[in-house]
Amino acid sequence: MKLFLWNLLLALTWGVATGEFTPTNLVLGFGLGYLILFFAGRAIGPSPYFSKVPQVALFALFYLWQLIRANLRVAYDVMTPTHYMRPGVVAVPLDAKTDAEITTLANLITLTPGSLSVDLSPDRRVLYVHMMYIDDGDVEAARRGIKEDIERRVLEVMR
Amino acid sequence: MSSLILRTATRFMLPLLLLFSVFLLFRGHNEPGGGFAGGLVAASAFALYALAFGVPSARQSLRVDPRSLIGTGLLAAVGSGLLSLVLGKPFLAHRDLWTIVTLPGFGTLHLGTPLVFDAGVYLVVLGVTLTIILPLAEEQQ
Amino acid sequence: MTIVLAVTIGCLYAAGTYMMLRRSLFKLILGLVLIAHGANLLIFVAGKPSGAQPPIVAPGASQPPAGFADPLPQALILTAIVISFGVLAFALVLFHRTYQTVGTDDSDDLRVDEV
Amino acid sequence: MKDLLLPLPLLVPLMAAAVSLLVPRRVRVQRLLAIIGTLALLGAGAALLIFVASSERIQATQIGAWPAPYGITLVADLFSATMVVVAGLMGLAVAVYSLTDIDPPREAFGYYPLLHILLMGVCGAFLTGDLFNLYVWFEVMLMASFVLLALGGEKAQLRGAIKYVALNLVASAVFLAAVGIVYGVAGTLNMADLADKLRGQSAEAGLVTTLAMLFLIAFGIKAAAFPLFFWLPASYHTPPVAVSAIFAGLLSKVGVYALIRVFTLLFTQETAYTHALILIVAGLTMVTGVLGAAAQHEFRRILSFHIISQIGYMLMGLGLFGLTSDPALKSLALAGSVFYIVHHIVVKTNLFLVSGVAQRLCGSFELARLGGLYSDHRLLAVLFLVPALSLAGMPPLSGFFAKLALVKAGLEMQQYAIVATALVVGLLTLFSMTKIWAEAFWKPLSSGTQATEMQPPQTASARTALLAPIAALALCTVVIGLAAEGVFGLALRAADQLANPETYIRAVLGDPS
Amino acid sequence: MGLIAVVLAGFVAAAVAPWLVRIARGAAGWVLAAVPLGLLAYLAGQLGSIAPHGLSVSYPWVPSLGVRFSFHLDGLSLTMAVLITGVGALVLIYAGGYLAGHRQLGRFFAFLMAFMASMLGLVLADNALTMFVFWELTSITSYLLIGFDHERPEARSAALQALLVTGAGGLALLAGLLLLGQIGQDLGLPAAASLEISTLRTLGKESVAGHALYLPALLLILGGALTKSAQFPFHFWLPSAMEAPTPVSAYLHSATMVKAGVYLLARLSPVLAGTEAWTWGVMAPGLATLLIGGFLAIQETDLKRILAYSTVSALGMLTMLLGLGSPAAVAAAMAFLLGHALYKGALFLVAGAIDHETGTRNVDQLGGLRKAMPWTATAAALAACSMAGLPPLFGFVGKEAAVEASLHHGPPWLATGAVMLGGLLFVAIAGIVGARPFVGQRTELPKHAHEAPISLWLGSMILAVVGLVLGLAPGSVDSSLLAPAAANVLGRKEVASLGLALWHGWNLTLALSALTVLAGVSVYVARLPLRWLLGWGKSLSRWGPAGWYELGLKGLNVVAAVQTRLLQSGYLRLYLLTILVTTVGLVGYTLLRRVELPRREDWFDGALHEASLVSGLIALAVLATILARSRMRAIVALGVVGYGVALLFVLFGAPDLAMTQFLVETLTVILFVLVFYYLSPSEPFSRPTARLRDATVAIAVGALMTVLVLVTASADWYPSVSGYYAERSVPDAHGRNIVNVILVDFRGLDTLGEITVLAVAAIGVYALLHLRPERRQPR
Amino acid sequence: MTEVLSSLLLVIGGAFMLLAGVGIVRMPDLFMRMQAATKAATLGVGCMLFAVAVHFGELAITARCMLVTAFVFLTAPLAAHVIARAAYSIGVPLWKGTFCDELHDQKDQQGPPSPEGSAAMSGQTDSKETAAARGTPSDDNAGAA
Amino acid sequence: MTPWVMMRSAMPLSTMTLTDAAVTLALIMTSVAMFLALVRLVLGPSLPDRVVALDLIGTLSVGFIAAYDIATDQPILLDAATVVALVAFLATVAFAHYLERRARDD
Ligand code: NA
Ligand code: NA
Repeated sequence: MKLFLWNLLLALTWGVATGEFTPTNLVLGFGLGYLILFFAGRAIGPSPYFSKVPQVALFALFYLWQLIRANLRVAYDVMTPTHYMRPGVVAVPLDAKTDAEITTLANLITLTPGSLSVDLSPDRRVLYVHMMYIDDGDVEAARRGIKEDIERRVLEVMR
Repeated sequence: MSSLILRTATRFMLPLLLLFSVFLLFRGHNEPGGGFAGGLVAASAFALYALAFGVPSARQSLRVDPRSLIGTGLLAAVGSGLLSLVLGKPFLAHRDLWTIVTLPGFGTLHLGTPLVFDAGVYLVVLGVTLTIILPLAEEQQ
Repeated sequence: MTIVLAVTIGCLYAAGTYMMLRRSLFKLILGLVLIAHGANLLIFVAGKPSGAQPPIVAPGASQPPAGFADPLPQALILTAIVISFGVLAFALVLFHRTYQTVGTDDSDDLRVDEV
Repeated sequence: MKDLLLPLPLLVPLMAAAVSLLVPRRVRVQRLLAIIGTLALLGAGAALLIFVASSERIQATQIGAWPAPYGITLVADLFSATMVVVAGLMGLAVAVYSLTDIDPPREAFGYYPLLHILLMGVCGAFLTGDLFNLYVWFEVMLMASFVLLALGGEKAQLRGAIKYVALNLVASAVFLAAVGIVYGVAGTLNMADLADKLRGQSAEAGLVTTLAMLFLIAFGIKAAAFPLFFWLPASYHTPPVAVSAIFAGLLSKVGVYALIRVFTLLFTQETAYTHALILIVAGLTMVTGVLGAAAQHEFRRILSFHIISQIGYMLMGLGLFGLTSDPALKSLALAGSVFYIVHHIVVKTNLFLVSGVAQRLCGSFELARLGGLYSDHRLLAVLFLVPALSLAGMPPLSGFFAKLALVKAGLEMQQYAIVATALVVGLLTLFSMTKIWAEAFWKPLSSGTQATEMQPPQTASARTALLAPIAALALCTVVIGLAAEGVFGLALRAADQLANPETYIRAVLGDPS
Repeated sequence: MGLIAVVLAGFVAAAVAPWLVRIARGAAGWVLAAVPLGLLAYLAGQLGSIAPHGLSVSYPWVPSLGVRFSFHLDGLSLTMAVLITGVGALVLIYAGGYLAGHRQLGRFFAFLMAFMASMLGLVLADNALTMFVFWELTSITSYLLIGFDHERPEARSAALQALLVTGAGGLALLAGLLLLGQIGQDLGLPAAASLEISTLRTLGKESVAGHALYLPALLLILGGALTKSAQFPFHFWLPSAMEAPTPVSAYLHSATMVKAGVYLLARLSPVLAGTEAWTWGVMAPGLATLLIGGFLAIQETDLKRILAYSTVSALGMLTMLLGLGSPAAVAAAMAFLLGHALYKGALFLVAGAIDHETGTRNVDQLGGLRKAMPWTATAAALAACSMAGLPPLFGFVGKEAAVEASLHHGPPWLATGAVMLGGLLFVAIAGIVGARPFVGQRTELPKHAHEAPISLWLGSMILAVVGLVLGLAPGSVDSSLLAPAAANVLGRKEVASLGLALWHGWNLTLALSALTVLAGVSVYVARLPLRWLLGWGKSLSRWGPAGWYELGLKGLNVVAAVQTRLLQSGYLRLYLLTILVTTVGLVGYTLLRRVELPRREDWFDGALHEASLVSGLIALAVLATILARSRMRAIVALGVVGYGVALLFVLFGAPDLAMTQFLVETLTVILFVLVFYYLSPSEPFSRPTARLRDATVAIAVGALMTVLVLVTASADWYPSVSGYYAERSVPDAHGRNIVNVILVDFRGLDTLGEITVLAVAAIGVYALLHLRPERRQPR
Repeated sequence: MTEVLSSLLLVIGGAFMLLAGVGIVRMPDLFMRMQAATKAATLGVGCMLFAVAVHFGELAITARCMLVTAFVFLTAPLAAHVIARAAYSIGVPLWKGTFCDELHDQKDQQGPPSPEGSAAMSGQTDSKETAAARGTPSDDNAGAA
Repeated sequence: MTPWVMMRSAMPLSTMTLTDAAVTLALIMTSVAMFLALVRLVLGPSLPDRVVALDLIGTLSVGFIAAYDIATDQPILLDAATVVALVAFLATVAFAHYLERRARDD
């Protein structure tokens, strides 16, 4: 089942790539995807596949907003002579469990300016994030910010 | 590298890159791409896998010895040219070895020996790059 | 315009030459790479590049739009790039093995057999 | 017919190599393929030569059926067809020799496919009628030679290979740049088309000559001409003998071939400058090479330096060609070069093969540690003496007639300096050969020699595999000498074709009508 | 046809000789002697038929080069051929005994037979180049025979010396012969015939002498002749060649091969002689050799070396006579040639027999052997008398003729004096060699002397007796053999008797002859004080030609070593530097010599392109690469260079190229990183001066390439072939991406070659990484 | 309208690019340089690709732009993460103003080999000490000289 | 639309379209960013700094190509950008791999 979903995704990607969403092209993409999955089969571990389209859309909008907002903040900092940063490496305990969840979360964290996933604890329970703006030195607030703003929403979408 | 994040992403990237590589191969005759670019992308995919998971896993996921890809690719490339030689034309004369297949709902497909040739190139490039990179990475690990 | 490209090519050749003349084998290889870039660009410029129109025929058309770039130098360079990639890979590993076996990065230490 | 015969010398080794690559662990199959492949290559070459010689014209095939100058043309004139035959012969001889000489690990790691691909590159360079394609074949040949040189990974091999690789890559870079510029100014890569177009550029002869210099450098390095030869003595004594032998026979000669090709076909605008320069280079190459050999005391190094020296003779014919307007003398000079190349390939390959047997019997290549071969190995002594004396130009062996043609042409053109050089260098060559003879053959084996270093062939078949190719090549040397008219007549006809580019141009581009 | 059989028979015999030795063992010499004897018989049968034109055969060999397999038998060649076969037969028999039981006897006979055949070929050949072929073959066989005792270093170096000296002369000869052919062509001979000696002789001497190439040709040919015949200053190789077994010395180095030079002069004198240059060029070295050889001979104590120097001296006599060139001189030369071959061959064989039986060749140790070795002694006595020029032996006839000739030609006091001086030295030498070992008291010897077996004395005896017989009846060889030979030398159609006779009556010649003998005897008597007196000469000879040879050889080695150390220094960077400097020099010079640099508007149109930005990026990245102080830094910077180049490709409409360049660059970086993982840090190696030098060269290279690009960009002679691709790509090749269509179709062969390169690179990398010496089992 | 939108996006994208460039030069330590550079550039690329999509207004090209954007958004954080992780592991120093380093503290507690030169300091609040503790000033020769 | 930056900037403002101006500005800004990245690449001080600079130049290239696409109306050039976007990060991964090995081995 999982593989089937994967295969479908690959077919769609093929469609996007070729820019032709004709049925034949999608079937071709599906076939190619099948072949590739056959050859790469062992590489792909367990991987959930969700189609929560509305959730995803909402999250995307939220994320975009985060992205722009954070970027502007950094921009201001970069362009102005004084550094306003209060950086630090913060340990964020994770609720995310699966590989996909953790990875998605980490990447999304990284993608927003001002935060950067540096490492994951060996037991996969803590994500260490480098943050540029720990306002007022409140580490806990920063930690909470990540958990509330991003992790919760990500898990909502993914679970 | 032991980063779970990289590994998980790599699991996703591998098929994506491979698909993209095949895409490059097939459209190469009409749009930018082709056997070289395709083969290099495919090789990059496995190189990434080898960096993330180690060479043995990469070899496992490849399933075939990259060296045999080289031989196969060479034979495919030569073979595509031999056909015309057998038909009494000069070597590598692709120009009359085309069929235009019309598929309902898709349009027309131009199929010819150059595709076989380019696929041979793809295989050789893939095989070669991996034959080079995997042992080197192995040496480091 | 040509002068800019010509000087760039000259830079690549000069830097490549200088690196090749170092005793360090690593720098020698670096020099070869730079010179390969220089040679590729030289072919490119010798083909008199003009515009940005790629030599690709639009679907349905039978010839590329006017002002298309000369495809032949591109094909030649593509071949040359791939060849130099193969050569470079081999040279790198050869260097690697030499370093492991002879234990040096200094080309002056390779004299032993000749003198 | 020509559409089949011309690509065959490329396809045969390529197929043999590809199939060998598919069975990496089945060394016996690879061995069999090595013999069959090289034999087939020889056959293909012979068929091509017969075809070209009997058809009385230059043959060309348009690969891909695209008309010249748009596609790639393979061209076989008598010169290139002859070279293909010789390459096939050397391939066969070395393949047989390799059965004993190459150790199982090297065999298992791709020795035979590499040999095939080397031959393919060599034949491609001989047959192609396209300048960039020539670059590609050079690279094929070069890459195969890189790997063959380093295969085995011994210290000396690696040291030699580094120098070999670095210096040859410089040549490739120069070549590539030159090709790019040629395309930039003439808009074509087809050599016949180029010949046609460059001839019409008398106003731009200066630039054409500048290009000629780039090619002179690029091919001069490949040909190991003075002062560009360093890669050769730095490396040829390091790989297994079979590899040295095929290198010695073929590689630098491809450079000479390319020089002859472009300096007869493309760059004949300012021969008083270009070919005079070639003649000077020829003389200096002869002298430095032979002096280099005189300074050596190792079998293969002596032979390596002699390659350089002999390259000078081959270039001498080319230089002389450009300095006369008499068509008969032009042909004589070029025929001298062609004949010299054929002779040299056979002889030099053979000498290297002999050096390998000597090393097996005495455990060393050092003259000081060799000895006693004359007393105990009569056949080997004869088999050394024939090519050695031939190399020194002793009559009635092949080398004598090669030198005779060049000396004759030089004298008739009143180029006395180069003739004197050629003759004196001949004497010094004799000196070197007798040095080897006296040390390795006449001198008794020194008592300190370790028996453990010797690796005499153990079985009769192993011995045959070593000696049969040597004997066959020695026989060739004798036959080429005694029946020199056959080969020299061929060389003269080949030279006529070279000296008249019009026939080449017409064969490729078709008649102007 | 018969002539060709004569030449080839020896080679066939040479090929079977080793097997014959295995079968016939001790009798092999006798059996093999049948070959030259048979040939002798054949030749004797031709005695009558050679006059006036001789016999000729001619087949094409390498006609394109003017080489014909053509032979000509006339008086001169017949004389030589008779000597070669006759002496050859005797020497073969002798060698069978002398080297009985030697394990390399088979090879010896093979070489000897091959030599004989070559020598026959030399004297019979009519085509100059064919003659040269055999000329060189005699040098090679001589080399192999001198070095027969190959385990001794002296033998090896003597063989080399002989080969190098005669080989050098041979090369000069080749050039000379070719020039002669050219003269012939210039004088109207057809190209095919211009190298046939018989044809060349039909040219008028005057026209040849008037040709601009006459002098060079003459000098070059002399170079060949004088070295081969051991004329001063090339004489030194001959005494050294005495390292050869005695049969070889007797045959090659006295009777036949050393006469090849004289033969050549004789053969070509109808073409070349008669000029001042000839007279002095031939006579002067002959005269010097005659005297120097004689003086050196009486200083020696080794029998063979004495004989060798006396041979040198005799060859000088022959050369001098040919240089004089008068009919009388030529006649004397012919007589002397034959006489010398007979007595000197005999004396050598005697010397060998003595050595064989007593174990020494030192004349000071020898004495009183006449009883122990009567046959040998008899032969020696006869031969010595002949050498001393005593009647009634043939040597006397020869000497008389020589004295006679010297009186009537040239500056009389010089030639006559030389002949007399030479003659008296011959007498003394004859005494030392032919008489001294046999007379007087028996001495203590390394071996107890017995008479040698018949094979060892038969040869000398026959030669000596023939000398006696011919001395008694000189007319028998005069008309049949020597007169035709002399006619050939003089280039005359009609054969006139030489007038050889034992008795010419009481005349000046006889008086002078007698005087010579008397003086010679006194020299013999006073030989020991003389040897002592002349001792300084020996120390002087170190500075003589032999010393020059040694010095030359040493000099060659030094020059070679220095040159090689300079050029092939082992430093890769110097190799690269040399190549790059050559490139810049050659290409730059040629460029500036003739090419007009493009005008400014051709390369700068006033506008700037996006490419300028990218170019700047590349240039800076390049700078960062070369200035990087660590490897990883350089690799990163190199990556930027690659990306920059790819961007340039994008800017000029090359997406395929850019794509591939990006990919390759990325993979290259990965490769670099993987490979340089292990590398430990290294210090900068070069000194500042070296860096400055290299930077200069590098800037020159860069400047050259820049100028080349500018020149190229402004030169646009013809439209590119690419128009065709644009036109045909879609309709014929079914592809819209023209670059890809070129790669897989229009120029698919390039791509095939290219993937082959890649495949090979992969094999190479794989093998380098997996196949390591330490992991390999010994084979 | 299309022209205005695409131009606007282009300029915004370019501005973000420039921001990335300034950021990578101006920021005081590696981690903040990455923060400034990678993300701004990613967003900038997104904007510019959006501009391309708007400019051409064709489905195929829009799809292509989406694809490229997706690729960039997929790979950029990965690259940032791996290099940050590696940099941290070789002890690239944090800025002296760095407020806390909980990863370092955690490593100290667990006791795996800490980067060389790091004293067993756990000054959670003293940023100067954190920087000092983490740090050998590491040129890239933390790998190769 | 002409690709010449300077030609465009030399154009009278009246003939310059909005897109021209935007493209010129974007290209210049991206180029400046590249130079700045190069500055970081040269300055370091640590290898990761340089690698990040390389990575940034890769990303900037994608933007550069996108802007150039608009400037020249050549969407096809975007294909090159696709490849950069997809594989350029591999170089960074390789360096990271190297650094981690190094850290572990030391
Ligand atoms: Na972030
Ligand atoms: Na920031």
